[in-house]
Formats: sequence, C-alpha cells, structure tokens
Amino acid sequence: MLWTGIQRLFTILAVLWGAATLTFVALKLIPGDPVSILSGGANVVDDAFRAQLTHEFGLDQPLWLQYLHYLGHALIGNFGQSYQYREPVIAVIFSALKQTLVLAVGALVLALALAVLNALATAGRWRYLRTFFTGLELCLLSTPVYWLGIILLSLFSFKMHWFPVMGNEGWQSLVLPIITLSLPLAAILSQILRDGLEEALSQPFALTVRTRGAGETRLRLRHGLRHATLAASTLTGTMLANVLSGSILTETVFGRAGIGKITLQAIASRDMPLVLGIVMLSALLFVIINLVVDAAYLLIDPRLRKRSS
Amino acid sequence: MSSNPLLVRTHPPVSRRGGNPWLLPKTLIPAAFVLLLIVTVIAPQWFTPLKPDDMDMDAVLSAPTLRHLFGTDSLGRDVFSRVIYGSALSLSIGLGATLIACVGGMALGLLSALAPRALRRVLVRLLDILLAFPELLLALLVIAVLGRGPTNTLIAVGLAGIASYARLLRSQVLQVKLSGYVEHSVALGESPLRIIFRHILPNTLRPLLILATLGIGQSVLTASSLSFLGLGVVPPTAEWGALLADGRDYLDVAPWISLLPATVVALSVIALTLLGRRLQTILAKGA
Amino acid sequence: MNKKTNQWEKRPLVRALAAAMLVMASGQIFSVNAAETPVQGGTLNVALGSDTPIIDPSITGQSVTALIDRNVVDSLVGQAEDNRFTPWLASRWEVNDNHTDYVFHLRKDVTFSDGTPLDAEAVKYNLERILDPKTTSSYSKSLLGPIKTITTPDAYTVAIHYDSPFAPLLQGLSLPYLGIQSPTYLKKTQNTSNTVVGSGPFILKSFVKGSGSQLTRRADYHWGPGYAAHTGPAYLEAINFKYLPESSVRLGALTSGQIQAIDAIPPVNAKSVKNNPALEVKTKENPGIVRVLYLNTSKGPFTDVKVRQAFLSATDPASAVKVAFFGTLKAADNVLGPQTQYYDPSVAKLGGFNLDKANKLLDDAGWTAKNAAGIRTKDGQPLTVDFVYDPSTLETSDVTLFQAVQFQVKKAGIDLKLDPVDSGGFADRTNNNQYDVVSSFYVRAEPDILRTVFHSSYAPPKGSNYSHISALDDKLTQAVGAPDAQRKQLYSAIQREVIEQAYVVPLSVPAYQLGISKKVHGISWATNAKPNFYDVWLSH
Amino acid sequence: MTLNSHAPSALLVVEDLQVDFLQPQGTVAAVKNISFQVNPGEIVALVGESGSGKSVTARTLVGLAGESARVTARSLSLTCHDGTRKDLLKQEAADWQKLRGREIGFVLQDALVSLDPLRTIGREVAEPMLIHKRHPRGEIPSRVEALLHQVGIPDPQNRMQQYPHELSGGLRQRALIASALAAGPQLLIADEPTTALDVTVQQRILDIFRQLAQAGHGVLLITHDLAVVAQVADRIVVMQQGEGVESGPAAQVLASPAHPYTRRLLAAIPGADTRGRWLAGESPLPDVPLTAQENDNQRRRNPFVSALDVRNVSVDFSLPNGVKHNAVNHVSLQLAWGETLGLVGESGSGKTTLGKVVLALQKAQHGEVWLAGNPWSRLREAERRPVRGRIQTITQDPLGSFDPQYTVEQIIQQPLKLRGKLSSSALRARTLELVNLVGLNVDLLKRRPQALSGGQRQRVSIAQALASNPEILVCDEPVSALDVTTQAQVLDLLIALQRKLGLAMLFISHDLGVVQHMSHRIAVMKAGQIVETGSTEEILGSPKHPYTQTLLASVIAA
Repeated sequence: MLWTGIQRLFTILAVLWGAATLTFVALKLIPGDPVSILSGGANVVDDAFRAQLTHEFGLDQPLWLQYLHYLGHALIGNFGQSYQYREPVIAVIFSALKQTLVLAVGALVLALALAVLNALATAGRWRYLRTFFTGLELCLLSTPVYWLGIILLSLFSFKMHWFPVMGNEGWQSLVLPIITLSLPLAAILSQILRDGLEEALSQPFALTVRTRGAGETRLRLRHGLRHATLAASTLTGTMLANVLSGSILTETVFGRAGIGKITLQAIASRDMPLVLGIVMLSALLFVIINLVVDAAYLLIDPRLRKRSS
Repeated sequence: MSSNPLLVRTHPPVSRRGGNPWLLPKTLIPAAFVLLLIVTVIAPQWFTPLKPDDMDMDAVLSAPTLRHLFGTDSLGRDVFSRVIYGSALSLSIGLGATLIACVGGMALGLLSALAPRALRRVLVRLLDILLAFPELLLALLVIAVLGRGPTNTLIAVGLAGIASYARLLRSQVLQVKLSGYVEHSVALGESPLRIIFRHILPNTLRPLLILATLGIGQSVLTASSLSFLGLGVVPPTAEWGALLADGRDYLDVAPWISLLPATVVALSVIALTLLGRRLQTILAKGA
Repeated sequence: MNKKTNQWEKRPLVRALAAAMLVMASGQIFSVNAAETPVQGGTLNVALGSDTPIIDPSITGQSVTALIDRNVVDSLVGQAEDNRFTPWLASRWEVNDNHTDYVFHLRKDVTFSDGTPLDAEAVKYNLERILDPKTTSSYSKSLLGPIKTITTPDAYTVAIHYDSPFAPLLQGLSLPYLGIQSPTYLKKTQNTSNTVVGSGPFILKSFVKGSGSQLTRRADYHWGPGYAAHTGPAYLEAINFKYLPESSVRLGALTSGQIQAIDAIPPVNAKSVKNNPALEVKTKENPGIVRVLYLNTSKGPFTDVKVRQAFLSATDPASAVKVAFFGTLKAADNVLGPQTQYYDPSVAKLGGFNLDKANKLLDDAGWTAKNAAGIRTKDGQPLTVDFVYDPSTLETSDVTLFQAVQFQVKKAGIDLKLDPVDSGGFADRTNNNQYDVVSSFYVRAEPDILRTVFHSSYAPPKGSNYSHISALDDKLTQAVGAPDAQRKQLYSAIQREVIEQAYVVPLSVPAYQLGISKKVHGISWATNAKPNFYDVWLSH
Repeated sequence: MTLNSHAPSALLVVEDLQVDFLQPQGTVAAVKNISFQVNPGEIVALVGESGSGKSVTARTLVGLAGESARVTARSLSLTCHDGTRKDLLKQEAADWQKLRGREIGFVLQDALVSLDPLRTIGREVAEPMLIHKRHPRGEIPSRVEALLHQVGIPDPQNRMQQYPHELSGGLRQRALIASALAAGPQLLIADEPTTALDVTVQQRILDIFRQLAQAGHGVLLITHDLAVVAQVADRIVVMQQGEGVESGPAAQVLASPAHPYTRRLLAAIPGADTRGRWLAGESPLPDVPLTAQENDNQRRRNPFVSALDVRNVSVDFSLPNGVKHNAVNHVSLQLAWGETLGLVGESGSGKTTLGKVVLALQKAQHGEVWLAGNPWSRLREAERRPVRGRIQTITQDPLGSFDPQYTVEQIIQQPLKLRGKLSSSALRARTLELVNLVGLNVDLLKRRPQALSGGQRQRVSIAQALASNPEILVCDEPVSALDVTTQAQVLDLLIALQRKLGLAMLFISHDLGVVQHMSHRIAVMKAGQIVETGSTEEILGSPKHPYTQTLLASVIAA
C-alpha cells in the first residue's frame, strides 16, 4: 500500500518534471527578448537598464544554471516572478484561476446535467427525439466554440439584453460563458452517456430489473445511469483538456480574465516564469484529476476494489 | 453461451435494408459533400471567377448579390471566393495535421506498447507527459516556437494531436496483444514479427483510421481556433478560421461576412464526421 | 461633433482656436441638453479595449495605466488641451532660459489618500525612485531626461538641475507617468505593480489585471489642475474601468446601456453609434508620431532612397484609411500629428500618392524586370519587403489598413509581405534587424518624441529608431534644449527631411475615440489624447 | 401436439401461442402454436436447442418479447394472488409492471451479469419489494435476510452487503432466485438457471426449485439440458424451431420419446453408455485411405516414449493484491500415442492453465513438459517454433482465436503459410482437402467466421489445427458452447479423425459425460492438482477419490 503510494508520487513527479523540462526547452527555443517585455512597453531602453533587468531575473546565467534554478525553486512551489506582472507567478495564476474555476466548474456541472437529462430521455427510445438530439449534438460539435459564443452573445446580450456582456462581475455575466463552454461538452457527454446507457440497458441485468416490475424510469435512474457514468469517466482526461482549451477561447470571446487569457498573453510575451507555472499547473491538475477519477472509479464500480480480506 | 441469448437490445438494431450500405443516402450525402470539398481543394477556380485577394475598395461590405454570392468583406474582397479558396487551405491543414497526428501517434503508440521493456517505460512516461498538456496549449507553444503561417499551423495542430492517437493505439495494441487470436497464432508457430505485421497492425490500424476520419473535422476546428486567437495564417491568406475571426467585428453591420462562412465550416465538419461514422458502422459490420 | 473635428483637421494653423472652440462646443451641448448645473454622484462604467498588467505608472509605459492613473495621481504641472502649462501640485515654477534649472513651488494643502502630506521630500523621493535602476523604471525615467541633481531648498520647494539643456521636462512632468505617489506607501510596499496611492480625485479601490479597475471619489479633494472646469471633489461617486477586448462585446455593452463609455469604437460601427440618439462619439486626435511605416534604411531594398520614395508614392493613405476606418480617422501626411507642438503643415505637399512617380523611381533604381506574380525584380531577386508586426498591439482596422496598403504597393510591383508575430517575436526581429518595415505610433504632445524614434542611439533594442537613421542626430540633440523659436525651426527641418528621405510612410493620424452615452457630460482631454474624468458628471 | 384441457387451478395457461417479429424483410415467426400449462406445485420444462423459441416464449409471458413482437394466442392467462385470471394479451405497459415480480418471478442465466454488478445483493433482492410496496421500508432488511436464508445462502447478514462478483457462482444464482421471489410471486420462470454452473453446484440449485415446487410454486424451467430436465421436471415440452413437437409427463417423454427430434436429442447426449457409438447416428467421415504423409506421421512415432510427458509442473499467478495463486500444483501426466486423455474438473481447477503449459503458451515455474521424448517447455520460443506444428489446439471459443479480419480460407491457410513455400495451387488443394476432411461446405471459404454457426466455426478451428499434420491435439472445452446435436456431430468428428489420423488428444472439459464418451483415460483435477488418474472404466467403475465420487454422483444420464 505504502509502496504503491510512493510509486504514484514518483509518477506524478516524473510527469511534472517532464512537462517542466519540455516547456523550458520550448521556451528557450522561442525567439524573443524578455527584456523588452520586462521594460513594460517603454520605447527607450538603455544598456544599464537592460543589464539591471537581465541580472534581476537571472537571465545572465548560463542556461543549465537557469534550468537547475528553476527546477529547484519549482520543487518548493516557487515559480518566480512574472515578467509582465512583476508579481509572484503563483499569485498571478491563483487570481486568474478563481475566475476560470467558476467558469469551468459551472460549465461542467451544466454540461453534466444537460447530458444526463438528454441521455436518460433519449437512450434507446423515442426515435424521432433521439434523432433530433443526436443531430443537435453533431451540430454543436461541428461549430467552433468561439463562434458559438459570439452568436449567443449577439443574440442574448446585444439583441435581447437578457444578459450583460461585461467581464467578470455578477452571476449574470457568467451565464453566457458557461453555456458557451458547456454546450460542446454536453454534446460529447450526451453521446457517451447515451451509448453507455444503451449498452447497460441491453445487459442481462436490465432484463432482470424489468422482470421485477421496475418502470423505465427506475431502471434508467437506479441502474443504468451508474453504468453510463463508468463509460463516461474514461473520457475525463479528454474532457478536462476540452474544458481548458475551451476556456481559452471562451474567455477571449467574453473578455473574462482567467487562466486562458493569462496563458495566451504569457506565451505571446515570452513571460517564461508564467508559462512554466501554467504548464506545471495544468499538468498537476491533470494528474490530480486522473487520481480522483481512479478513486471515483473504485467508488462507482465495486468490481475494481481489491478484496480486503 | 458465448453468443449470449439474453443480449437482446431493447430496440432491435435496425437491420440494413437489402443492398449496398455504401449506397444509402446517409452515406452518399456526406460523401458527396466531402467530394465537393475535395474538388474545391484541387480546382477552386471552377467555383468562382473571382480571386480571393482582389480588392474592390468601392464595394466594401456589400451584401450578397449574384456577383458576390456571400457579399464582400471590409476590403471589398469576395467572401465566396475566400471561402472556396479558404476551404483548400483549411482542409489541407486539417488533413495534414491529422496525418501528422496519426503517423506520430502510430509510432509512439506502437513503440510504447511493443518496444523492449526499458524503452517502453520511457515512452509511456513521455506519453503521460504529453497527455498532461491540453491540446490547444501544446499547439500554442508550438506556434510560439515555429511562428505563424499555414504550414506551422498544420504542424502545431498535428503535434498537439499525437498524444491522443498514441494513447488510443497503445491501448488497442495491448488489447490485441492479449487477444485469443494472437495467443493462438503463437500456438500455430507464427513468429513475433509476423504476428505484429499480420495481426496486431491490421487490427489496430482500422479503428485508428476511422478515428482519423473523424479527426480531420476536429483538426479543421482546432486550426480555426488558432486563427481566431490571432495565431493562424498570415493575412491576406484566406482560411476559414481567419474568415470567421475577421468577420466578427462586422456581425451587426455585415453579418454575411462571417455567418455564411461559419455555415460552410459547420456543414463541412458535419459531413466529415457523418462520413467517418458511416465508415465506422459499415466496416464494423464487416463487409 | 464630426463636422467640427473635420474643420479643425483642415485648418491646422488655427488648431489652438479650434481646440478652444471644441471645449466650448461640448460645454454648449450639455448646457442645451441637460441640467444647467452638474449633478453630483453616480458611477461611470467605462469599457476599455486594452489592458495593462501593471498599474504603477512609474514602472510601465502602458497607456491604459496612464488613463486610469490620471484620476489617482496628480502631477506637478498640468497641460491644457491648447498645450499651455497650468499649476497643479506646483502652484508656480521657474525655468531658466537654456532649460537646465527648474524650480517648483508646491501647494501646502495637499495630502495623499493615505494621509501623508505632500512636501518637497515626497516629490524628491518619487523622482529619485524612478531614477534608481533597481526600480526598473523605463518610460518614466526617459521622461525625466539626464537629471543631475534634485534638491529641496525648503520643505515645499523642489529644484531640478541638468548639466545639458533639457526642454521637454515640463511636458513630461504633466503626464501621469511622472505622477507623484505617497512616499509612505512606496516605502512600505515591496511590489507596487498592483496598487497605487496618490493624491488624485479618486482612490484606486481595486485593480484586477485582465478584468479592470474600480475607483472611488475622494471627498476632501480640492487641488484640481489649473485647466479643470471646476474645483473641489470630482462629481462622480465612482468610476469602473472594465477590460473588454472584443470590440463587438464592448460596443454591445454600450448600445445595450450596460456601460456609459467605451474606447476604441470599431470604425465600422462609429456611424451607427453616432446615429444612435442616446449615444455620441468623442474623438481626440493623438499628438506625437502618427501611424507610420518605418522603412529600414540599414538593409535590403530600402537602403536605396529611390525605393523608399517609390514606396511612399505608391501608397495612397487617403483611400486606404477611408476603407479601413470608414472616415473616422484622417489620413496622415507628415510624421507628426497636427496636434503636436511645432507640427509643420507645409510638409504635406512633399509626399502624396503618385503611382507613375513610384514606377519611374523604381525603374530608375534598377528594379525593371517583373516576375509572374507582377512583382519587380532586380538581379533575379524579387522586390519583397518584410513587414513585421504584432497583431496584439493593433486593432482589426489597422490590419485592414495594412492589407489595403499591401494591395496598393503591389500595383507598383512591390511585394509587401505581412509577417505577424507575437510580442516576443516582434522584439526578437527588431532587435536582430530582421525586418524591412515595422509600424507604430507614439502619443506625446512634445516633439522631443522624435528623438526616441530617429536618434541613432535609440536603434532597437534600445529604442524605436526602426528606420535606423543617424542623419538627424545633431538636429535632434540640439532641439532638446534650444530656446523655443529655434526648436520650432529645427523640428520643421526634421519633419521635412523625414518625408523627403522617405524614412517613414505616414498612414493615418490615430485618435482616441470615445463612445459615450449622452448622459455623460464634461469630458475633456489630456494632451496624451486620453479623456479626463475629473470634470465628468452623469445626468439622470 | 395435444391440447391440454386445463384444470381450473392452473397458474398459467398457454394455448396456441404465436409470436411473430416484424422486421424490414418481413415477418419472422419465432414461436408457432405452442400450448402448455403450469399448475401450482409443478415444474414444467421447456426444452429445446438455441433458436427453438423457448426464450422468446418465456419473455412473452412477462411481456418483454420486444417492441417488434406481435403476440397472438387462443388463450394466455395467469391466475393472480387474488384469484382472478388475467388475460396476458390485454395488459398495457403499466399493468405489466404490476404483474412482473409480483405475480411472475423471473430467473435468468448467469447471475454475474443478470444481477446489477454495481449494487449489493441486499439492494438487488430488496428491489421488487420496494417496487411492489409489499412491506414497510423498515422491515425490508429482515425480509431480505429471511429470503436469502430460504434459498440457502449461509450468513445472509454479511452476504447482503456484498456485491455479485464477490460471491461464488452458486451463491449468486441463489441470490438471483431470492430476488425473483422477493415480491412473492406464485409462478417462477427460470431461463437456463444452471447453465453456467459446475455440475455439483447445479444440483443444489435444482434442489431449490424442487423445494419451491413443493412449497406450492409453479415453475416454468427453460433449458437446453436434458439432464437437468430429467432430474426435476414433472412435465416436459420439447420445442424445435418455434414449434412444440412433443409434450407430456417427464418420465414418459424421456423413456419413450414419440417424436423423432426428441429421440435424436436424447441419443445425442454423451455419457458412459454412449462410448463406442456415433452420437449423431452415423460416421461423419466416408472411408478415405490414409495419405502417404499421414502414414509417415504414424511411422515416425516412437512407441517407447510418450507423446506428451508432463513432469511435476506447477504454475503460480500473483494476484493484483500480491497474494500468490497456485493454479497448477505439481502435476504429472503422460499422454500415449493415439490415445485420448480426458482432463475433467470444475471451473477454476487449473485445467485450462495446464492446457496452456502443455502448449507452451504458459511458463511453468516448476517442472517440465517433454514432447515425443524431446524437451519442449524448456526450449526458447525461437527453437520451439519449427516444432509447434506437431501439437495443435482447438478451443471453446474459436471466434476469439481467429483474426477478425480473416476469411475462413485465410484462417485455414494460416498454418500452411508457415511451412515453407507452397504453390498457390498446392495451397488451394490442401485447403480443399482439409475442408472436406472436417465436413465443411466449400462455399463457406470466402465467408468470415462471424457469419458461421457455432458448429461450423468449430469445424474451421479443427481444420486449421489439422493443417500442420499434428500428432497431438489439445482440445480445451471444444464443445461446451454448442447445442447437444451440434456437440454430438463435433464429438463424432473428433473421434473419427483420431481413428483416421492416429491423433493423441488431451481433452479438457468440465462435462463428465463428454469426457466419459471421448476418453481412453481420465484425469480428475481439483484445485490445481490431479486427484485421480485411470482408465475410463476404472474411474467410472471404482472411483477412489471422494471428489471423483461426488462428481460422478451429480451426473445422472438421461
């Protein structure tokens, strides 16, 4: 038990180290002069100033030393100062993360709710409704996320004035971004859940449940849904990546400050420490989510639990 | 018992009507659309006499007419020609990116499942690391390293897709490796290489290829997302994502600039997806 | 409004008068439309198209920072729209004739919002902090010039001494970048990038990068700038600046009434905003360097003056600007904008669109052959020039403008290759001299801005001399500290030479465009073409 | 077909039941005019092979034949608890829900998949009670406990907390029966309730049905297994292709079957008494002279060494939780030339693992296998590969051992292509020869095995195995997935081929009847060990090991 724990930890560290190294190499390959970002858009930079900045951010050291420095600090959770924001990377990321988490969690919850309802309603019955919904899912998956956002925005905010367009304040400003981000997710999830549910409903146990006199609703809710969830949880990684990618686009469309926005800016302006911090964060998030999913698996599916006795 | 008599679907699968599954409307219509797209790639000039980059500064933002089917954009360029010429680029990017992702994914997936133990371990870790990057983030980083432009977009989207194909292929290979027929082939006396090339490869590649058909559409969308973020092709090149991105500022004065191209994009991706799914069903049933 | 702007543009000689009329005109609008007296209170919501990562004005050159901080920090002197200087934190000042000694006498009743009183030490601390390399201040530091010493003869007097003449100091001091912050706050704050404490009419309540800033009124404020329309506290209770980068979103927020003012109206929508009875558009032309293309004279085809001149003649800014900006901006015909001090209107006739002339010049320069794509060639090399730009610093219309120019010069056989890169890439390309063309504009009423753009010591990466010019060094250096009459003459000669030599191709005169609800009254302009909100009030 | 004039007390009356499925191609009749009745206290068996329509009949009785089913009958009625007779033809969806579970309990095959694997036994058993609101919620746990006790599950309180996969097959099946009984139905329909179970467990499950019938339940037992029928059924209905061909009291039908199909069915059951006769009636192979190759094979065999010598072999598996599982424990076996050694044992006894060790597909931690006097298991795979043709295998699941992309022809040629270069005509000739040998139609060569019947697939598998002229054939449960009549044909074929080619066979099966019929010698395996070996006569006549004795006792020939 302890041994597997240590192994897990080692794997996580290895993934994080790899992600950091890969990004470090990539960022050093990118042409660009961090000093021009550090100087904050000024049009005049003298040599003394350049030297001062270069020294302050350790850019005058040899690459391998910068790398070791970086890893050493990253290990104790210090990712250094952002070039653009002149603030600890951690602080920059966390203030943005709050915004993104609200959006991402909201979108996931909504997507899940929509998908569950859709799957429960249309799995293996009501052929015309089912065809309609599968068609709708296909359309949603074939439309770029950002385009969806723009359409929703011009329809519900500009034309009908139902929701504000403004950046980050109030629950109202969250409605459209959450819907935008959740619709494609809901479409994927619906497909998976429906497939899972249809698969579960064709299993012998579903026949058993029916022979007990259970109604369709009971069968789907009490029995089928858990099996469908199992099918869906294999795609958590993809979903997570979708949420992160989607939030970059959604945040751009709706002008929300969040990880997506910060990421774009950080990459564009060669904000090395920030990019590295974001990559580490997303890798860590990914690893953690995978662990959580594994645990959730055990919770849902007793067959995977080890016999304790 | 092996064919469990209890496995009765609640609604019996719609058995195919007599006749060739390739000739059903649900196969033919998307196939025809995709064919049309392919023709636009080869010979865009068949569809429009106008050049995508020619400006008519006196006919800026004009609404759709017979001459300009989709109207003109902010520089008086014909939107329809831009969509047509754009489809050539966008589809090439989609196809190229999927190709890179597939080939890379194949190499990484096969090696990480079949290579000698030590190498396999390293590759599995590498795969873990790659999977920890969201695709778009990876694509952004690649674009940052390589710079903008159609070829780089293609490479970025392709590289970003490798990991998921590799993971799929790896799990497929592992599954096939443990399958009864591989073990049986050992018992028949087939050599490992023969088993890899005669059984493992053919049986794992087919699902990969089906996925790739679906992947082309998604690659087109990812590439267009890059364009939307301002990291795609270089103006004045016509590309779908760039068209949509450029048009969004004119949504209330000249909605056709982006609405009509957006419809074309969505229809194309739908057609590609439908075709992919049909291939999947037809091939799964076994000819 | 629009008509007034146009008149003003057409008769630049009377621009000062026009500016004064403009102020009066806007005053008339509210006196006709709304209540006679300004109303106290209310929150003004402003949506901005660009953001700043840093709110401390001393360590950044971001214009958004200046816009927001104008309401939070006060300057030693104020500069009115007609470019005259007015008292502010300094009630009076003395400057010697050759611009080497400045003495400022401070008001004695000013406090910072944290309670610290303003005195000479505070000013000295602020300026010395900016000069200290550890502060990593760049733009602010450049505004101060080569200061030799800062002394405080008494508690409310500050003396600044230069060894060599430095005339632009007053204009620099009037900008928010040299606004005075509380020394108490500065001393105890390690990282100032997120906060600022000044003596201005508003207090920065919160600043969230990527989102916006919230400002609240300071009730005890009574030391407004001399150019302001009123004294005492600001009318507005609060100002919220929101960052909405998507122009359609910004516009939607304005038309739907969720926001009272937005900047950077997409040109295509300017007309519909103007036609909207509830809205109006206020435009302030930027002073300083206009939107130009810098032609790199140090390498490639543009080493040949004939090719540069051909490029200049092949470009038709008037029609390109018309297409890209729908008449909201004016085409430029000089390197400086008409609002800049010492702008020389006579330079306009030196340039101008002439395709025949362009073709002839190129023929003369030896670019006679043409390839299949219609591009001129010389010794087999196509006449392709690489235009490096960073789209994140541009509006969509700017890229449209570039594409129009690209189309125009192609008719003369020049292939202008658009090469968008990100900001890191832009720095890399310019620092390593890997470009033929770049574009930018700079907002500053003081013509000394020309020095950072054309003096050889400011070649990238040290500055913005993207054309790599050294021929103007003497004139520029001389002009920094010369008496006013001589400065005017020198800057005229410089403007003339820049266009004659075709170091740059002027395209458009950028302007700050503010779309506002008609409920907003009293907007005035700072000389950096940014709106002032001190006098603004909201009618109900 | 006799029409029973039903007693007024009958629980279930079925008269002239017809079930048609509407399909795009047209209507397919799955059940044609079947009639029977089930009285309280009676077990009625519905017997037939796959496709006979017995399962459709069972599901029609609970209204679950599917949306496309059209049900007609002269009479289809059920006596309910309140004494009323319900016409099952007139029930709406909601009415059916009231009947299912409450009036009719339904037990399916293999409780591992027929119980919801994600829910505890307790919740599964409680569900019908909750649906039909038979008991106050508080009483349910104690009711569930009592039910589990009633069906013979020891320690019900703990078992309730467990999940289906944590229980043995027998206990699971009991739990499934308990859940069918939970809402107190009078009629119980059991569809192949014992099929996946080991013989000894089968007995105990059948005991429960017997007890239930004694307690007054009416039981409709659907099965393909005549041995089961013989043990418990009071009356039998034999179905063939949707039609009831014969019905009557069990003893009468089994002892003197009237219909030829019933007779054929009964004759096809292998067992001790069928040794030495063709199960399907006649020799499957016309007398073909042995070819030179085959003679050569026989000449090469050295009579002084065993075909196969398994010496003290052990195999351990480490389970995921780190515990070592002793799958095969110090096993020694010899297989003589031309003989069949039957390896019999229950599931999990290690017989399949042993089969893989013999085929050198599984490494043994201890011991060694010798092939025809030469080292076999100790060789490196590359050394072994050229020799592999001498020992071939056929498995229970031929479909799983065929590459899904291959046609029948490609499958049969797979081993041929490994042995040097054969000209395409030679390849073709050899393929046809093999196809003829195993009695396959040549037209099937271009088909994929997915499109074949179970019997045809097994013939393909045999043809493939014979392609390399093996001397030894390891048959791992080769017929357990087949219907009785098909099984009879395949078994006949194997015996005929053995006689013709002189094959030595290791015949692995859980079915003692099949092993008895096939084997010259029998080895009984239990928990990884061979507990008894001997000639078939010895084992049958005087079993020494107690386990062998129980095994024999549970097999009662029809």
